[in-house]
Amino acid sequence: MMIDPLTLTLFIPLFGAIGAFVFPRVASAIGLASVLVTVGAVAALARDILAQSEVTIALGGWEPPLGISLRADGLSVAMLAMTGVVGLLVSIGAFDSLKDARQRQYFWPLWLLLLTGMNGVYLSTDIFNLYVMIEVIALAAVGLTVLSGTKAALRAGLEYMYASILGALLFLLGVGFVYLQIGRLDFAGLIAAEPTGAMSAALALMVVGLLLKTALFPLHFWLPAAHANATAPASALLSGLVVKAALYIFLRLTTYMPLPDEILVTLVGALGAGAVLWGGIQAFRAERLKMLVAWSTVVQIGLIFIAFARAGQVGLTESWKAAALLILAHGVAKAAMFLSAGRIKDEIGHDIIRDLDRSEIRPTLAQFTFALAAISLIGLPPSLGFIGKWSLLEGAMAAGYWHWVVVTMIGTLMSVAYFSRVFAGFLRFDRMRGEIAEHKGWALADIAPLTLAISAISLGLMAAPILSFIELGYPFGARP
Amino acid sequence: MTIFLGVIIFILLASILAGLARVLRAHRPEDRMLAAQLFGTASVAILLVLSRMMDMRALLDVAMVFALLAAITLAAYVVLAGRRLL
Amino acid sequence: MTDPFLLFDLLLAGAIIALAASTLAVRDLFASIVLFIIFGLLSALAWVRLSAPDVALAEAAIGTGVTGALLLKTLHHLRFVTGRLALDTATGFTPEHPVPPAVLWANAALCGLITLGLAVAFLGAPQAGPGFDVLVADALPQSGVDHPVTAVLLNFRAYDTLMEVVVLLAAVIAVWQIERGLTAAPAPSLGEVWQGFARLSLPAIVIVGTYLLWKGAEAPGGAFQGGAVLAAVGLVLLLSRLYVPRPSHRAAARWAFVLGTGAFAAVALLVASGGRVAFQYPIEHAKTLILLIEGLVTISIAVTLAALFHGREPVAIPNERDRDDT
Amino acid sequence: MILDLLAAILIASGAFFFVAGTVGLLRFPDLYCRLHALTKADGLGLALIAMGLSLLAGSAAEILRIILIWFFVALASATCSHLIAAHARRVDRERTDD
Amino acid sequence: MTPDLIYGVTGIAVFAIGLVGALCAQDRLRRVLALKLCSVGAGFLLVVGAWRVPPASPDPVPHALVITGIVVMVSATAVALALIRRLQSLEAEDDD
Repeated sequence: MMIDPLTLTLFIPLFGAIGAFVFPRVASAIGLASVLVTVGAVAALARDILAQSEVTIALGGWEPPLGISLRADGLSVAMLAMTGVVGLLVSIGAFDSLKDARQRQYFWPLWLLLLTGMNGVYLSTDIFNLYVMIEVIALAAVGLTVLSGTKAALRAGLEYMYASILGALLFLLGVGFVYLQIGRLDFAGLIAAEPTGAMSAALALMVVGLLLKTALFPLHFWLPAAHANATAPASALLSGLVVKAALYIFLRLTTYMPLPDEILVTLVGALGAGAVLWGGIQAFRAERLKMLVAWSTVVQIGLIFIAFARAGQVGLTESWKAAALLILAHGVAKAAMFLSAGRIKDEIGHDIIRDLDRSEIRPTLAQFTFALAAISLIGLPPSLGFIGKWSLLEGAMAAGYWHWVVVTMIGTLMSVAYFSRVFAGFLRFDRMRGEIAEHKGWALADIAPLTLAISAISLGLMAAPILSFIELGYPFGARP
Repeated sequence: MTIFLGVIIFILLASILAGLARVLRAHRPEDRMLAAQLFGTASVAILLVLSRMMDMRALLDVAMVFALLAAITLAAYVVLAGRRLL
Repeated sequence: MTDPFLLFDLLLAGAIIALAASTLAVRDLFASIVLFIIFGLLSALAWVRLSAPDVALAEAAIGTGVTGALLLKTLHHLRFVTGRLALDTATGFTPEHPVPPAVLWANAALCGLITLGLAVAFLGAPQAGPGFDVLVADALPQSGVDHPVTAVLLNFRAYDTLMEVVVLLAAVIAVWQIERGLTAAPAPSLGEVWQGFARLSLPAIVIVGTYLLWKGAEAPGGAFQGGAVLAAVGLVLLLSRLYVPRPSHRAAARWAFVLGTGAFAAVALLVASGGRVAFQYPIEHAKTLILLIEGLVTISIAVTLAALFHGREPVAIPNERDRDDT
Repeated sequence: MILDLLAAILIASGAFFFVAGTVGLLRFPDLYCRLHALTKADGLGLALIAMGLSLLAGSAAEILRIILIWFFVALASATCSHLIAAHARRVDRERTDD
Repeated sequence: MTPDLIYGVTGIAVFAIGLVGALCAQDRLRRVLALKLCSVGAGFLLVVGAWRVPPASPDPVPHALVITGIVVMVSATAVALALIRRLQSLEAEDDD
């Protein structure tokens, strides 16, 4: 009897983590194999979803609200697939680029536990279970942040730890209020709940906790240092994937428990706008390449929240889809960008933006990859980022929300400005007198980001099928 | 009887708190460890009485764990503080 | 007739709030930790009053006992192991960027407002409102155990519990990774009285831990409380240097860490391969399976908590590779 | 009835000893005196309360557990007070050496 | 004045005190303590929600949730404390 792919999606990375931890010598092989098999399980799950549009399993045979059930629909499988594929490519990069034996030994179990946690989030239908999952993610992510062991990384990791514990505890208190009011914790209970004082308190606590975890301005203080100081594969995972888990929970929760007031929706959008502007300024001022990339994550999160704000009103499915597309696009492109930034740093030996053009070594392939990823992040056609931004703008213009259009356009211009600083460093050769070499040597670690960047661009051409896939199982609101 | 026991646990708790206030104003760290000592005994007494009042035998296990913990925390302190101040 | 508990409850609640506030307000970090430990034990008493002996046991053993030992150890490290007594860490005061009082008060006022809102929301929520009572009572006969909390932990919401053990595993991996190459301080001998006590108490602790585990099927207790009490054995052994972790023990330690998680997940999957869904134990074997899982999880929890207290991975000789690649 | 009365007297006197221990803690001048007062009085107080509750207990198993708990607390408290005193003395000696 | 009211308000107060500490505390260790206070406060709310007027027995599910929360929190605390110890060692090395 075959075990269903839904269950396997959770258990394979878990067993992989156990194996990689117990057998440190073959950790890389076990790790890579488990990620590969996980992607296979997700593919099988995607096939099931195409056939029956949603899959639900009541674990232990206990139906909610007593038990916990797992549910997969189009959106969650899209997130799973993004996580799996990005994770696989980052893993291939890490397989090659993690030289230190100790780093390698700990990278794999932590990353596989992280994958378990994220897959768990995308399949969960129970808010307490979500709390446990975000804690799994938090601990594994902090472990990955400090993998390099430098003082800057440890400091950033500690700040990250404080922020994520506090975020999780706010969420937990929210769970407590939900229990007080309705006496159950599953999504179905949330949908049926009447909006009362306790439910508003619960929603407020959970939302603030999640905003802290996704680092929406002004709660972003921990993110740039944490993402910029981790080793390249860890940064790619943290920025590309981990932040998305909290975003996804936010998306689900606010679908099931709509924000009670239009003003709050606007407030979320205003915070997003703040993130776009402030993050843009900081990215423009950043001295180090990885810091710039990390600030660009703050900007992109702000953009996604602007899409949320547009979607706050009931029935605006288009904006939800814009947000989901932006999440997917950012996951793929940002992972590519961090990996290529890591390659550039490895080849040149530093990542000071001002001195990029003084280097004798020009890692052209990594630079090309970086540029491709930037195209998607800026939102130029035909990338997936463009489609996401375009549907955001289209929705905003149709509804006459010109202020969101203006903010989005300013953000786009700013991103052109700060990425141009990097391109200038790539393309200027006049400040070097000596020979300029292309790179120190090819590496498998170049292939992974390139594949990611190319898919970030080319997925834009497949936007229509992706959009219709995301809608399977009616993730955005009640079924018709 | 229940009222009487209620008064007793109130007195026990009050005596813990009074002792605690005194101990924390002290200057020596060793004095602070008296707090653990005080607490270890009195809280076990409270739990014993509560198990009678609330008619929950399981509280005896809680009392047992409290008694164990007081000893171990204290040992941890003495070992860890045992190194000479630099 | 007045409620015999009322005065006690009010005094306890007041004490808990006062201890929480003074934990953060006291200048000396050591006092702050002692206050925190007492705060935790008083909270456990409060939970006893709310008829939650399981939670009180877990809080006393894990939330306060193990955590308290961890905090004391960290303070000890901050003060002494780094080779100098930094006055700021000793008193717990970091003068680098003192927060302006205005910010402090603004924060406190904000939090006060939030509290007020939450309190209003809490008072507005239904008292003793709806819950899982009936559902659990109905399903209990099919769960394989008689104690409802154990049934929830290991059957109805076993998935949560598995993930909780995964969190513990992630923590120990992260701690080993973070603390590589750190050295420990030599500990003093505690003298004969202590040795006698240890000789008497170690078996007693083992018995109490096992008893809690075994009793979990029908009464308060279970894997987590039992594991925490057994971890206390590890703490005593480590503290009195009766056991010193060596590099050669690493493989065994790794196996011990993953034993509980691995067995739990394996059982969940094995039952799933028999045409059921994951965690759906066949009713006739439910009790056996739950006890098996609980036993193995207890071992893992005990070893993991002790390892979290010990901290660093036992590494052979700290050489250049173990140091930071800055 | 007489059993209840006896138990009440035992428990009340136990509580009295706890209060006495605390008074000692508040009034005595130095650490060693305070330690002495606290350990002695509280130990006795717990013993009296345990005895009183044993009289009220329903079963032999319960009495056994109460006795075990008392025994363990007594053991732990003796060890702990020894450790505190020994530690304090070491600190004192080092302080006078300096 | 039933215990659930008394302790429910206590829990919220404890959470708030922890929140102030987590936002304002300067000392690394004390911020961990503040977060621990928050977790106990959240635990109070769940245990209070489970309470039923005796002799009815309380709802076991929140009890299980709080136990899970306690174990999760001790893991997080251990990691945070390990980070603090490591950082302190690195900083001490640099100062020498």
